[in-house]
Amino acid sequence: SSGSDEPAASGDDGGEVTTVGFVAVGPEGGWRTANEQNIQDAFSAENGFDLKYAPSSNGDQNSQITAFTSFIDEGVDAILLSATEATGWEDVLARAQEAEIPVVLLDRGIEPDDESLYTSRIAPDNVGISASAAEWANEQFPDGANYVVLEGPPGLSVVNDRNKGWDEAVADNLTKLESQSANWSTEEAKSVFETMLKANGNDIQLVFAQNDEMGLGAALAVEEAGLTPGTDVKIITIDGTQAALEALAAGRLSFVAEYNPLFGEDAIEVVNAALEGEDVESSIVVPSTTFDSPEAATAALPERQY
Amino acid sequence: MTLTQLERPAAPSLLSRMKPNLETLPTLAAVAIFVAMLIYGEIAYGRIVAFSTISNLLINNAYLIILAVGLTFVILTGGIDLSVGAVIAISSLVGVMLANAGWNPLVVFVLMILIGSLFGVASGVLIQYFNVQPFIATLAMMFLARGLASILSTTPQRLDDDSAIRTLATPWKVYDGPKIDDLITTPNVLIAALVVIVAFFLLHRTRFGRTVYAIGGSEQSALLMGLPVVRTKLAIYVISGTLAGLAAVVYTSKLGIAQNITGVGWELDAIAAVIIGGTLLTGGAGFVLGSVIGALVLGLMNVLITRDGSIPPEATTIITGGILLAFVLLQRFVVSRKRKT
Amino acid sequence: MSASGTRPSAAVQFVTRLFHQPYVWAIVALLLLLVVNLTKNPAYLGVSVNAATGNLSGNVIDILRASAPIMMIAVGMTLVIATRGIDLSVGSVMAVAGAVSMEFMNTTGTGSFGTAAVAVLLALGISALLGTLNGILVSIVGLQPFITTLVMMLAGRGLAKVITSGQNTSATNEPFRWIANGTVLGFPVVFVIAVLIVAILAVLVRRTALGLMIESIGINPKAARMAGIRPVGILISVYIVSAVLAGVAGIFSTASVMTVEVSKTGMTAEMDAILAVVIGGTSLAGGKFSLTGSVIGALLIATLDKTIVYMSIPSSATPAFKAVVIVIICLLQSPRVRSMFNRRKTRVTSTRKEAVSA
Amino acid sequence: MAATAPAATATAPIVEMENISIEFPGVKALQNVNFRLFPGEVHTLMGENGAGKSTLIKALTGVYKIDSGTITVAGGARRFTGTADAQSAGISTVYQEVNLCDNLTVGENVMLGHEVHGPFGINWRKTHQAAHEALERLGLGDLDPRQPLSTISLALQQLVAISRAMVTDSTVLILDEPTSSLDANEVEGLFTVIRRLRDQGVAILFVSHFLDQVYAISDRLTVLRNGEFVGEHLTRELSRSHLISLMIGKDVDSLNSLGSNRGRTAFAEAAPYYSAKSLGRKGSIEPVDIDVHAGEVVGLAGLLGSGRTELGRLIYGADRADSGEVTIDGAAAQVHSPVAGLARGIAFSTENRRDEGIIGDLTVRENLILAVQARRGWARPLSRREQNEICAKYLVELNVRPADPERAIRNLSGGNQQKVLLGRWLATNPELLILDEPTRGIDVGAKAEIQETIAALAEGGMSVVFISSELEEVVRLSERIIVLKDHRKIGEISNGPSVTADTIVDIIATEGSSE
Ligand SMILES: Nc1ncnc2c1ncn2[C@@H]1O[C@H](COP(=O)(O)OP(=O)(O)OP(=O)(O)O)[C@@H](O)[C@H]1O
Ligand SMILES: Nc1ncnc2c1ncn2[C@@H]1O[C@H](COP(=O)(O)OP(=O)(O)OP(=O)(O)O)[C@@H](O)[C@H]1O
Ligand SMILES: [Mg+2]
Ligand SMILES: [Mg+2]
Repeated sequence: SSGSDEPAASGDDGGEVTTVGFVAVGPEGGWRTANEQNIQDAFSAENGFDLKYAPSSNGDQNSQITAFTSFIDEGVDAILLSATEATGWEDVLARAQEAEIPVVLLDRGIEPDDESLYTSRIAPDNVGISASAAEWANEQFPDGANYVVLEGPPGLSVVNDRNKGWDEAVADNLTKLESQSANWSTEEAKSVFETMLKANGNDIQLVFAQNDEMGLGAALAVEEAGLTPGTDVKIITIDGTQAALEALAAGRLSFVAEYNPLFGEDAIEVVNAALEGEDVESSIVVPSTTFDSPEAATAALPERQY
Repeated sequence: MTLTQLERPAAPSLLSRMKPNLETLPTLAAVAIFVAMLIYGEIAYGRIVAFSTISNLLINNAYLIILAVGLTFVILTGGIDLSVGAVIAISSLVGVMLANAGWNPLVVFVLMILIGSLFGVASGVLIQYFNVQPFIATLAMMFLARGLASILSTTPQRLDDDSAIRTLATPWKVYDGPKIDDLITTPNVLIAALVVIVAFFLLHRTRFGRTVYAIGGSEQSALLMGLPVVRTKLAIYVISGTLAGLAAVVYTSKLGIAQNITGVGWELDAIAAVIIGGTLLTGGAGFVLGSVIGALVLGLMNVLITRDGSIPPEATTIITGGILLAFVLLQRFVVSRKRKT
Repeated sequence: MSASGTRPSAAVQFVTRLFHQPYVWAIVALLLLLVVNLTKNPAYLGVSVNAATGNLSGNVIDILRASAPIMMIAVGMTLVIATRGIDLSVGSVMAVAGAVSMEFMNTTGTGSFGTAAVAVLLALGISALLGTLNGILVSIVGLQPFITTLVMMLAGRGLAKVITSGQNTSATNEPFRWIANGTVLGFPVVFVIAVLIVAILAVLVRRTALGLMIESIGINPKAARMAGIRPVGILISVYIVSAVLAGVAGIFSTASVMTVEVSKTGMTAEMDAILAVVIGGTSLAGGKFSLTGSVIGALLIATLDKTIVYMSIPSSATPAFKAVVIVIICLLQSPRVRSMFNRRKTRVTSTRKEAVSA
Repeated sequence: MAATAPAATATAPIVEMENISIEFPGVKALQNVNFRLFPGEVHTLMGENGAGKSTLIKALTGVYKIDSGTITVAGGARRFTGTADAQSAGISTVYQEVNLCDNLTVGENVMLGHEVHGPFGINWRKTHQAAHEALERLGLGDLDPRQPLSTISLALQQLVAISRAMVTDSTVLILDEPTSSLDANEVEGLFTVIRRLRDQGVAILFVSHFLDQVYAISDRLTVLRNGEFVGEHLTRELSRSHLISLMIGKDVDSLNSLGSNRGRTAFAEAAPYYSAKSLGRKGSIEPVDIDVHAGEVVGLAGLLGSGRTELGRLIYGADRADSGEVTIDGAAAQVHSPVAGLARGIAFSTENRRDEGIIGDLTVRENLILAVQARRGWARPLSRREQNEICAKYLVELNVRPADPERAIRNLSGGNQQKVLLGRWLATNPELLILDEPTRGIDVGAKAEIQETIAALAEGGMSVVFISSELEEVVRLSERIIVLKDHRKIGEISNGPSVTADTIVDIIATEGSSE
């Protein structure tokens, strides 16, 4: 049924406003807020865009699919998809293709990764980032150590990715005592880790917290137990929000791996290119840095936007 | 001559029978508001009263309609079932894993539904034989189902591309409109429609259905009237569970994956749909067709919010809440106006 | 033997009285959970003074601290449930209260006691406002409590996000932090405050006629009205109390980490609260309620959560483990199972607990 | 126990209960009770409130499990598991309180479980037709089966419940106080049906506290006292006084002694304590003038659904009046809610004790003090001592059995619940007491006592509005009688020696034909 009539506002004529649907996750924490704000700021009216923002309801994939199909039905010019889950997107992406609407994946990829279904994917590399965290840990504890993992809710793609990167790279002489979910939450992480410390007689040298918030919670628990974070227990976190860098600068965290949320500009480029029919790289990895010392954190802090 | 001077109501004319009475009113209000939402959406955003939008509304909400139908039974008796969302997770996980392991799709289909029934039986037994309150019994089943699903797998399980279960989501073009504006339906939508019809028949045309309403009106009276209360209450939880299993089939076939985190919070969506449709949470009054409208209202509301697209992220839940509130307030207003006259 | 005969009988009497309380199985379950923990580490119940911080430290202390917010919402929920209602919005109100206080302390920036006090008042004030709204919608407008508080749950969560513009706001304020992390006489401040609040509430409800009126409304609203009880005032108050206590819980949980996590704080707290209430022996159908029972229920849930971590039960199995514990407690509480213990048949063949009235 | 065994009947009993015992915590509700029921007879269970009549019925139908004894139905030993089970064995039961579902229509209630099926499930037209027929048999042909049950009065609901029991062809029909809310005409209608069923060979078990009715309908009676079997007698062989003495356990002849303190016309001159001009409410009752003097009993008489209850509710403020001016004790008053009514010293005892009266899970004590407490407000709780005083006073005065204030009220027998409710209102020391069917379900002895109490209270200066379906009772107690019909006041008469129940019936009849 892909007829000849073009969508009302195809991107090629510069003067027109480009309507972009953004299937988003919605506010859930520091990183996400920064990321989605960045996208919204980038696709501004000044830049010639009309961005339609559709956050999910509590990260429910079905609400994202509803929003996605609604954008197709509405006939937007392009769709940005920040999926909560990697799988289950084939059908709707195929429909977008039928409707000739370019789709750009932000952050999360899809599985199976059928590159023909989308224009491009812009994202930092979850697996790589947690692997770099594991490598730092290997260096820090050449003689081995006991560690625990504070992970997100079991089953989420991010959690699986970050576990994968870590588990593949971490050295054998580091002993994983246990892995518990703290639901990405500082409060829960504090509560969980205080009990972990007690259960293991304080014999934990390293915490791998899969986001900043949980790492900060673990730090609080360490302090509460009368230990010193950084010396007694080293804490690794992922994301690199301002709060985490401040904690790193203060020595409460030991290693922060950035998961760079700022790729709105890249997204604009990709969308424009796609609308003009140019070729775009199917995968754009957003460079992310790691911070392994208070000094590095202090240096980065003044420019931190999130 | 008898002195008996009972109140003599006017002979019920056909007209008066058609007139909305107190019970149908909330449901009629829901229909009216749904239509109003459609019209508003069309005027404000366009492309709402379009084949594709309507088709997708049905396709995307088929599972919710099925869940809402199941919950209608439960809520009509004054109970509640919180486990349906989690039952979808476990049922679809098991289903996909078995299908991928080469089981006969028909067997898998039946098994997925039966898993739902099983949880329904468990809830029903807890409630009926051990006096556990429905809220708690089904909450426990929710934890159990979610937990078993997580134990089974925390990674998404993808249904093989050639799996027969996927055919349930095959789009059938009923009418080929311009570009993607087609009237589409899927076997899933038909399944949902069938469920609605059967449920309607069960509730309004069988003794079982009347017993459901009677229990909702007064369980003790129903018992003393000699109605099969125990059997019926067990049955409604089994129905709700079974329909959750069926919803799992529908949802899985549409998405092609199964995950332990699927369906978080869907029980609240389904309950909201039932309530919007005019069913009283205290039981005894309501209609299954209302619940269908309720599910569609929720779906349409999400579409409208998406179409608007300018809602600040923080405010989305406020707006969802606000619309829900406006909805029940309006309903309440209409009903109380009617009650006064 | 016969000489000491009178003394044990008093004790026996106490135990039999206890065994008639609906929450006795919650106590049993609580003890069982502690035993489970003891099997992992015989020193589980030990409490020691932490040399570094000078505070009492131990698993029991952790449990008491963790139970405080649950206790708050459970107790408020108890009163709402007693009136045949339900309050699904407590978790969101926690987030709102936390957001308001954190945002306030963050913007004023001073770490003074005064700031903390204002933050607390602000948090409780806005909670009371939300509670009033719930109460009005339920009692005057006549909406169903479930849907009313469901709306408030959605809107409240959004409100919390609006207040902090979607951020997880942190603040530094020592007096405020002390609420959640400090100790008095070795006991966690939160627990002491929680117990105090519960005690005050219990006195308010049981030493006045409020409790009786709340129960009457919950059991037979029509009859209560006919007997001259004003349902509106009582319903509104009950929702306000629930919301204010949720506000207190919100302060407790944000003060513990001095951060409000707008999409995490108080998430699914309503379920914990309802569970605690039911485990404590209050029926969701309304009517007779037990504040003590809910407190025990809250302790049980805190213990359960802690046990799961302490026993290193994998996260993926956590919900299933919880389910099993809930089912066991419910089964123990059920008349059918109890009568098997008591060897005394229940009279009524109908499975309903209440006898079929004449 | 020397029971006068009636002559052996030719046929075998259809129901035989032997040595039935049931014990509730703290109460031996039935002890070794024997009971038998023959086909083609009307058998009345007699006994004071709490004697165990309802319990025996529930024991038979399996609602309660029996501790010991045997039940034989149609020759075979049976232990029913509940109403449904009993029903399938041909035993239809109408329990004491109306047990219907008020979210459904009249017709649905009548036919629940017996709906007429067609090829597409229930055939509603035929079902309603069948319901109509069932209702017609009780003279309810005018009642629309499609009408919601909630819109008809309690008395009609009672009749609907009875119609329901007659839908199935049962061999045993049990009616527990079916006539408690009915007036004479309905009772007569019901009895016609009962006699017809009896003649068809149905065994009927009947409970009533009205001796007239018992003697009018029953062939045989079984008397219970305090849960014990006292005796089985042929009705015609037992005199009334003998029956009463069997029930109460001692000789009594002072029962019907309550004479006439009626016709004290001095009231007309004094200013009324309560006065309402054109008090009315759309759709419920047309504007009525009503005056009640201090110390006066004003009776409201009328047929079922004539609007007596409605008028009482308006006076109390349970329903909001939309017209009318009220003066209480000379001052204009707005009584728009029960709270306001109570504050003005008005008390209203409802006819619908289960739905609007008792708070089932609360204790007798809590139920008794509730109105007093509500008037004081929540902040000034009655001390335990004050509560106990109220309990002691009214439990004894009204002869509540068991007189245990800490028992849940829902476990009391129907009549005793009614007494507690009366106590609740008396305890508020009202200036104006509205009693809607206060003696509903109360046994003969207690009824006389209650009537005496009311008379004494009026003597002491209390104003009373007395509503009862039993015209004799109204005539006996009231100084003035307001007659209502079709939600209108059609007359007001001063009581006097010449006034009898027939006077009122005549008023209603003439007014009806004059229109
Ligand atoms: N479910 C119950 N639990 C405890 N006690 C009960 C229960 N049901 C009845 N009883 C007690 O059993 C006794 C007999 O009650 P029953 O209802 O049979 O009396 P009744 O003869 O029907 O009286 P009435 O004329 O007032 O209806 C009463 O003392 C009552 O308190
Ligand atoms: N709850 C109700 N809702 C709506 N209408 C009612 C309700 N109760 C009664 N009615 C209507 O009001 C009419 C008058 O009922 P009411 O109870 O006042 O009669 P009554 O004279 O007190 O007779 P009785 O109570 O003996 O039946 C009834 O026939 C019924 O149509
Ligand atoms: Mg009785
Ligand atoms: Mg009446």
